[in-house]
Formats: sequence, C-alpha cells, structure tokens
Amino acid sequence: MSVRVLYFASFRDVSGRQEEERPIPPGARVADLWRELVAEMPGLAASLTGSMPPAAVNAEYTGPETPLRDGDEVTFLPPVAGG
Amino acid sequence: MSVRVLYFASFRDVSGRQEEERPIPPGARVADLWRELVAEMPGLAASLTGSMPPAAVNAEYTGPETPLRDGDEVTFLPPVAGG
Amino acid sequence: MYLKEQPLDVAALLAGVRHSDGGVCVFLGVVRNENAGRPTEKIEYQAYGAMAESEIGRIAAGLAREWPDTQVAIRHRVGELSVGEVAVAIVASAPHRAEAFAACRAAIDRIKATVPIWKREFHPDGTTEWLDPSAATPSRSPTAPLPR
Amino acid sequence: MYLKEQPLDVAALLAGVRHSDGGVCVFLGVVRNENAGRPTEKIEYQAYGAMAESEIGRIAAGLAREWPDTQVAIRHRVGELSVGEVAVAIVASAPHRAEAFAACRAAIDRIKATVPIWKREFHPDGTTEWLDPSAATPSRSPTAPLPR
Repeated sequence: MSVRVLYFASFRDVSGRQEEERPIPPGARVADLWRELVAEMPGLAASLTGSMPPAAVNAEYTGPETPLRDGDEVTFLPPVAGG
Repeated sequence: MSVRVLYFASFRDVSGRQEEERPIPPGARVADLWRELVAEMPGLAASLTGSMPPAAVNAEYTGPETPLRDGDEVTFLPPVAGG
Repeated sequence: MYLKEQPLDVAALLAGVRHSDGGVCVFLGVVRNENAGRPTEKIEYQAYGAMAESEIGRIAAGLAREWPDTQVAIRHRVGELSVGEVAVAIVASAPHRAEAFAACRAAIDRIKATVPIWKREFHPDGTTEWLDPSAATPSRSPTAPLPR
Repeated sequence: MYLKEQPLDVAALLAGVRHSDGGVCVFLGVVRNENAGRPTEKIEYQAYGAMAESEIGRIAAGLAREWPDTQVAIRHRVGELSVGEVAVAIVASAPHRAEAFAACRAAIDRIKATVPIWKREFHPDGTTEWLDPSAATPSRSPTAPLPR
C-alpha cells in the first residue's frame, strides 16, 4: 500500500522534491504520515504554528484523522498566499 | 439687481428653459427666489418632498437663507442621479 | 476634468496605478437594459458641469484625507449612452486591499449622493423619465414621447 | 479554468458583464514593487493546480448561493510575474452595486484564505522567500541566493 505525496512552495524547498511514492502501513491516517515526514525532514515543521499544517487528500482539504487508502494523493500545505 | 437662474433635468422640462436672468429685490434670499419661481411654475414643486430642493449659488451647495447678490448664478437641483 | 463626453478609458485609468499598490478596486457603473421592470433603450446624463467638477474634486479631496495611502481616479460620462456603456469609473488603489475597497465604495456612494448629474431613461416606447433615486419607483415625469 | 499562465485579460472579463447588470466591482491584485520594506523584483505564483481549480470553483459556487443575482468571474495567474502585473482578477456584477461590492470582497478574501497557491518573492539582492500571510513579517526562508 502506498500514497503519492506532493510538495509545494517551502515544503518543496525543504524536501528537495516535487512528489514521491511512499509506502504506508494499513490503517495509517493523515497525521501518521505527517509525523513520519517530519521525523525524516524536521525542516517541514520549522515555521509551523499548529501541530500539523492543513492537509489535502485527492485535492480536497481533509483532517488529520482521515484514513489513507492505496493510491491516495496527499499534500500538506504551507501557508497559502494567493491573490 | 439680478441673478442668473440655471435649470436642469426635470426643472428644465417644466420651465422650458436652460437659464434666465431674473431681477431680484434687495435683501432677497435663496428661499425667496424659490417661492417666486414656484408661484410662476407650480410644476417645479410637483415631485418635491421637502419645502425646497437643494440649491446652489455660484456652483456651491448653499442653504435657503443665503442672501443673493447681483450677478449670482443660482440653481435649484432636482434629485441627482449620477453614477 | 472628471466629466467626459467620450467613452471612458478604463485601461488608461488602470495604467495610472502606482507600482507600490497591490490592491486595486474598480467600480464601473454601467447602463442597464432595464430599470424597475421597464426596458431601457438609452440614457442621457446631464450635468451642471462646473459644479459637478468641483463637487467631485471635493469628494476626491475628502477621500485623500480619509485614506491617505489610497490613490483614487474618478471619471463620469455625460451625454447619451447606450446599454452596456460605462457611465462612471472609479479606480482606487492602495498597498493593501481593505483601503482600496473602502475608498472605492465611499467614492461611488458620495458621487451618487451629491454630484449634480441627472439621468434620463429612454424607453423603447418613446417615453422618457428623469430618474429619482430617492423615490421608491422612478418618477413618471410628464414628458411626452419624443419624435423618433 | 481559473488559473492562467498568460497575462490576465481584464477587458475580456468585463466584456462578459450582462446587460442587466448596472454595478460592476472589480478587484485586481497587482504585483507590488516592495513588501514589508524590502524591494521586490518579481514574484512566482506556484499552485497545486487541480486543487486550486476545485477550490476556486467551490468559492464561486458559494458566492452564487449567497448572492444569486451577482455574476462573478475569477482568474488567477501562475508562474513568474513582474512588478505591475495582475496576479488575480475578480469581476463581480449585479443589478445594483451593494451586491457587486460584497461578492467581490468575499471572493478575494476567500481566495486568499484557502486556495492552494503560494507566492515567492524575488529580491534584487538575489534572495527569495515564500510569503506567509499569517506571519507578522514574511518568513525568512532559508533559501540561498539563486544564481543570476
């Protein structure tokens, strides 16, 4: 089981990648994936105010408890600044 | 002693004129002129809510008690509708 | 000169926005094809020119006092306008958007309230009327149909 | 498509205003020549394209529910923009101005709050930073000067 993780803006700079496939254990939730990423790349959490940035699964905002499914596209969003 | 009276919009339609010279007695005020005009042209007061429409002397808003001077340009304003 | 007899050039007003301004709020008053349920064929804007210029100038000066970081450009059309033409154009720009919106809204509200400009609606049936924004419905002025 | 890689065509958006609409409120977000006291040379807008499209669509649908008489057009630029270029254009039109102003303001506020678009400022000294509107001052990201 795996998900595709997309990185944007400062998270792309910190991770050095635009996207990656990532294996996940059965039952993993969005917050579990975030903790895993931060463990590997502590810079992701550098400018964070809360415990986890806003997250999207398959291009829709979702919460930290959302279960991940095989093939999901997951994104953690640094502070947006459109307009 | 006389003033120049300008007519706009519905007041121009009612009076049938764009402007006119009008003799005024010494000491006449804006409200006196309005009463004289309405006496001649009652249609001017037809759609009026107050006793006198807004008035301008020499292209500036002014009140009914303003004294008129020789050569003043006087206008009574139907409801404005710019924009 | 705030009053124009020719079509208003919105692009030219936008070209005047300063490079230090990030928020631009534009208001355009456009001639509608109907009002209060009656179709409109065209509009005539009549102005007391000298007074309208000085009143708009007074409004612009007031805006500059209240929103000193905001630049406001105002143009108002006079004469006969077709449906879809721009009657009034306001471009308010500021470093940030809140001031731009506030100044733009205040500009059009004040223009409508005090500037000596009048608006005659021409209907397809040949009747006309001077609009009275203070009336619940437009005053049916006693003007006869114009020769067409 | 709300996102555009080419310069936004404001005139084309204005041409889409219905003839039944008399009040048109436009907001343009323009690239400023400075931010928080530091000069800006250019801006990069990066978007999570698919999600940004659907989020703007959701915002547009919400505006249509809240202001049913108002037509709102939204375009957002992505890629590299020079100072003075339009980053976002919103055209809200309605029979009367109050709704046009309210819908236009709500549109830009909501776009800034939730649409996944990010903004990188490039300074003349070669440094860059991703803007964090939630920070009091822009976050000084640790990106090194780019080769010029």
